Amino acid sequence: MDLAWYWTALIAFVIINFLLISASVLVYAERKVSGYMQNRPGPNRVGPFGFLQPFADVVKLVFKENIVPTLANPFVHSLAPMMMVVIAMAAGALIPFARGVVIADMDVSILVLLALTSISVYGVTLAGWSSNSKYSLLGGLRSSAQMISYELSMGLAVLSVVLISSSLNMVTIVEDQAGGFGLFAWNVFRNPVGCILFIVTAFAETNRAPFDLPEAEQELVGGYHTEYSGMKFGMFFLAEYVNFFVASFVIVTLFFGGYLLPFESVIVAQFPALADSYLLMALQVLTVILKAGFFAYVFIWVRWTLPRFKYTQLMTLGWKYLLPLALVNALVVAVVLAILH
Amino acid sequence: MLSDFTPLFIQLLIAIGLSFTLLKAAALIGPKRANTIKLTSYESGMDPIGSARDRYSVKFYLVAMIFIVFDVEVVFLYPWAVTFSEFLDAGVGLGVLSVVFLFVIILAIGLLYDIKKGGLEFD
Amino acid sequence: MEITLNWYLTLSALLFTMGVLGFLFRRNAIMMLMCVELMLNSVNITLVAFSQYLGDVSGQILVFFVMSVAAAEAAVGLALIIAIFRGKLTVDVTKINLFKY
Amino acid sequence: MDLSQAYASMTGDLANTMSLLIVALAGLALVVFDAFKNRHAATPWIAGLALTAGFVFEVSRIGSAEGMAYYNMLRTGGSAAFVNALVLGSGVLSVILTAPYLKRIGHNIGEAYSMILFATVGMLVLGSANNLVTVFVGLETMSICLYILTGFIRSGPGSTESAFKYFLLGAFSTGFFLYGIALLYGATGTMDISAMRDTVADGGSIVFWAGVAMLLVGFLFKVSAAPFHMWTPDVYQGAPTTITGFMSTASKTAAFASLILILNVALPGERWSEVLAVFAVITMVLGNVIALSQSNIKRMLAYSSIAHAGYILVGLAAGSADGYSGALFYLMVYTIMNIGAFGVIALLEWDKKEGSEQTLDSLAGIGYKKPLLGWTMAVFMFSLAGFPPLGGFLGKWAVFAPAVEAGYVWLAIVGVLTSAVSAYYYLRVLVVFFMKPEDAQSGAAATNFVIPKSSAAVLIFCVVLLFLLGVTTYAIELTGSFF
Amino acid sequence: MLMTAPIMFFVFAIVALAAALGMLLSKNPVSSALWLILNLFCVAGLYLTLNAEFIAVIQVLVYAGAIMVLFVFVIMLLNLAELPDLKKVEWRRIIAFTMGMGLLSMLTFISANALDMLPNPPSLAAAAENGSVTNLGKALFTVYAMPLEIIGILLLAATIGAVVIAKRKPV
Repeated sequence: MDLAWYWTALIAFVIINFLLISASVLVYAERKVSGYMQNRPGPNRVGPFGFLQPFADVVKLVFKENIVPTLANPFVHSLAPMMMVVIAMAAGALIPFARGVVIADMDVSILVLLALTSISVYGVTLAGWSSNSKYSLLGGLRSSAQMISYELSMGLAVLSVVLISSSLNMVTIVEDQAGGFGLFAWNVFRNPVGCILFIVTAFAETNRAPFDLPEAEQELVGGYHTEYSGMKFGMFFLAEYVNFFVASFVIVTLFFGGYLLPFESVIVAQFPALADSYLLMALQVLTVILKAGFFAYVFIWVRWTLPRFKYTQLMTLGWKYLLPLALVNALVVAVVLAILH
Repeated sequence: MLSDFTPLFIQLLIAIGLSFTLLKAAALIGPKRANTIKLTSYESGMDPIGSARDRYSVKFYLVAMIFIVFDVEVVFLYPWAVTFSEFLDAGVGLGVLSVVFLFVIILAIGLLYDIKKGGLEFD
Repeated sequence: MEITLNWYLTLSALLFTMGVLGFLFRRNAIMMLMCVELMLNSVNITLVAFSQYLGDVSGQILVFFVMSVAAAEAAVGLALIIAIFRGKLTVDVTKINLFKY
Repeated sequence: MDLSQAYASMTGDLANTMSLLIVALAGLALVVFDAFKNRHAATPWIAGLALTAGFVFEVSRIGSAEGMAYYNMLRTGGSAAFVNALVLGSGVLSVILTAPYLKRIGHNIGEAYSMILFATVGMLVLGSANNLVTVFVGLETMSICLYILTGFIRSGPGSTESAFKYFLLGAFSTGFFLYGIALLYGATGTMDISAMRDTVADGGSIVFWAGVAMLLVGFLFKVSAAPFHMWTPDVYQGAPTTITGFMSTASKTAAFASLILILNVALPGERWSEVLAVFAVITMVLGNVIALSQSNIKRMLAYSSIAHAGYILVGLAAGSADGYSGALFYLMVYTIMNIGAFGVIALLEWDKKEGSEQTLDSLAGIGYKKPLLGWTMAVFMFSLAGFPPLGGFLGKWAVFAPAVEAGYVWLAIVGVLTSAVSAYYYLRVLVVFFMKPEDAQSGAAATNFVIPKSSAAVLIFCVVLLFLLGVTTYAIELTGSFF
Repeated sequence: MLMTAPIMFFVFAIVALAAALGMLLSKNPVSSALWLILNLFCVAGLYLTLNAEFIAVIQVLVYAGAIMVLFVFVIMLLNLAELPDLKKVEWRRIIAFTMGMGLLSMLTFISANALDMLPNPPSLAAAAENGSVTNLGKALFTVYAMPLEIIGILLLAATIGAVVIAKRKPV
């Protein structure tokens, strides 16, 4: 929407704070859910049902000492976590929360999102390089090698979505899924392989769940953030949680109808006054947050069930199976579109 | 156009501001008791051997190199994806499909070559 | 005050010359490659500026091809650097200039 | 632009540019074949057959009228077919010479042949390009394949360094070349070479001439003309010898053909003759003088190929239709001479460093030991020097005569003088081959290798062609008919 | 709106020049790589002020996001802090300097004053339309289809060459 710049600044500030709070909620949710999965209650001492636990962690981190190892490059050492957090937050500007409610609405918004993910590789590489220790450098190289391998398949999955909606603008992609009672025209039904591909690559891009080998404890002593401590270490975690929350928003926007209420056309037919009222907008914001919340739960659920990949399996899956599959899927979608036409 | 991108720049500025204040706050509040033992890089208890930045295997270079080539290919396909429906309306869908098929096959041969000739072995 | 085509051309001329000077003065192999990337980048600015002022799309198509050529050059150039300096770092480096005039 | 007619002329264009299609598809097939069957014996055969098929197709197209393909991107028929035939012919001869050579030096890798095919695709596109975008794409494909070919076979430490030096200077000249294209595009508003002349204001603006100057820098680097020739000796010495033959002939042909097209069609005025004349003189003098002082035979031939670029520039400096057709004829003769000369040297390498450290004296008395090599080398050296019965003489005449007609008599005189100088170092090779007594411990005595039949056939074929070109005037009329 | 085009142009132009200078003068290869990445971002911003937004995003995606990753990888791989320089002869630098200065004056002279030949700058809508993805897509896959296939072959050749050269054992 084209508001004056100070209104956009205000909404941007609101969105960033929303992402910060949701990150801490997710930290809490993850520890609670993983606790119940392992038949233990999870944090419940700090505040009602342990709800203030994440805020206690943040305060603890602020008071921790910020150690920069010798011979490390101090500027780059603090630049890396900042870069990771900034990129994770910036992606929040592209997601449409309701019809007409999006901070940055550009004709090429899905490409800007891919560009941001391709920049986040630097955060990891520089973190590894700047802390001047063999383990963190190797961990940094390994996780960035993993991220760039899966970025290709993500690009091709997005390509198949763009083929169907023939536009790079995320709002148009969501509107394109509005047909068939707002449910059956979702891209997940029209392009299932693309959806699975995108979800798997989203896991790999955010270094989550089965793909988090580079910072696995027993593998590489904590990978690229071995030498980080205090708030910088906290920022890596903040970036990771914001990343996978934004990733679940993008999954929802591309494949699960974004802010479209499931039977929107039927509901509007019933209550014509609802057509473009603020109530509908509020409902749409609610649906997109609920859908994204469900996928955030899937992220957490998968982390505590699936075992971790070995590095060889991880790269072989990325190059020898996902990439050819993504290529074939894009071409098959094109051929099907040509036939249907 | 440029006007569409300004909200993104504003969000970036706010995000930079926020992360900068977080870091500055932690740096100011946190204690400063550095001593040489604490500052050596962590080697699970033993003192570090050799410089950290000696050479690692060529695998990482090969992965990054193959990544660029395929990134460029995917970038070439985006304009096709956007205008594909217009090509279909104009009735020349088959023509553009043949152009794209040839382009994708050329680079699929590149991928096949990399897989067979050890560019992507991670033993 | 209006930004005319001259501004873009002057800027890209400056960046191009910086690339050329960097290439001639820096004797570090990777730095020379980066200067070449900078030169190609500055030419891209001229191409896009002309393409937009002429209202013709072929300038931007050439920018596409220049980017893929820059990617191919970076891949081959760095492969050569790795082939040289992997072999050389174990061997005495002063033999780098094998052929005199 | 209505999309419905987008691919109407595609099938017609594919038919017209069949050779490009054959070579490209053969290259792709070779990559797949080599990925599964590493270093299979059939790889050179497939490459050779594809190039021959392309050559036959292009020869059949030489007579047909000039046409355009792919939205005026490529020219077909007439002079473009002649240039393509030259490139493909040089490719065929080089593949036949490379096959036994690679086996002998033990680096028989299959990718070399697919790389030669891809380099040929780049040269075919560059040679017949009619649009600045296609010129750039063709030039870059050719250059990158040649950087890889030089850096591929690492017998000595030299070849990777020379490949890297070639790569750096090549990338640097691409920057200038591209800046020239950008300025030309801005000045004339179009990328189409044939449409450029009428959109240029009378005499063209400063931007136009600056663009042409930058373009010239890129072309002169590619054809290794004087001020930009620093890379040539090291690269020709470091690369595998038969690949050097291919590189020095086919890439020069494609680059000169594109330069001729731009000078002939795009540029309005005659102002470029003086500039080209100056470059021609520097190249001829520098190439020949330094060649005198060379001890390594490969390095000497590298400087001689720089000098020959100067002779061709003389034809371009004439600026007339005869000048351009003379240059094309000279390119044909030069291709045959150079491939032959490098072919002979490829067989005489026993220093296990692809001839990079092989001095001239180590070849003493080889003429008697291997009469076939001795006599074929004699023919090549005489033709390179420009003696009458052989093609070299007619080539030099076809290039100097238009220069005299265009009023550059002094240029022709310099040309003849430098050819006389060149005769000295060419004949010195023959003196070493025949007159010098063999010193027992040096290389000549130690050789007991047998000359592979295919290489012998190629050398004899080149010798026969040189005699034919020297005697008959059919080829000159053919190139004359293009402009 | 606050961010009008001239202000954005000057911001991007000055930061681009400063980044290029930073790249040339920095000692450590990684810091010069970072300066170059900053320069690439500013050039992408310049494309935005020219309303070619697709090219701007592609520049960030391909140049800053892929090519520079390879540069940073190689710098880290080869531990190039003390990379041995390719020796250059002293007198060459004097020639290089004069040549560079000559080139600089020529180019700036050309672009600064000779450009009255092109009419007025493009209207905002026209430029955006000319640089739009649909316009590029249609031209790229019909008129420039042949160069696209040749670029495919170029990329294939580059992959094969790079794999073979990088994997050969040091000799």
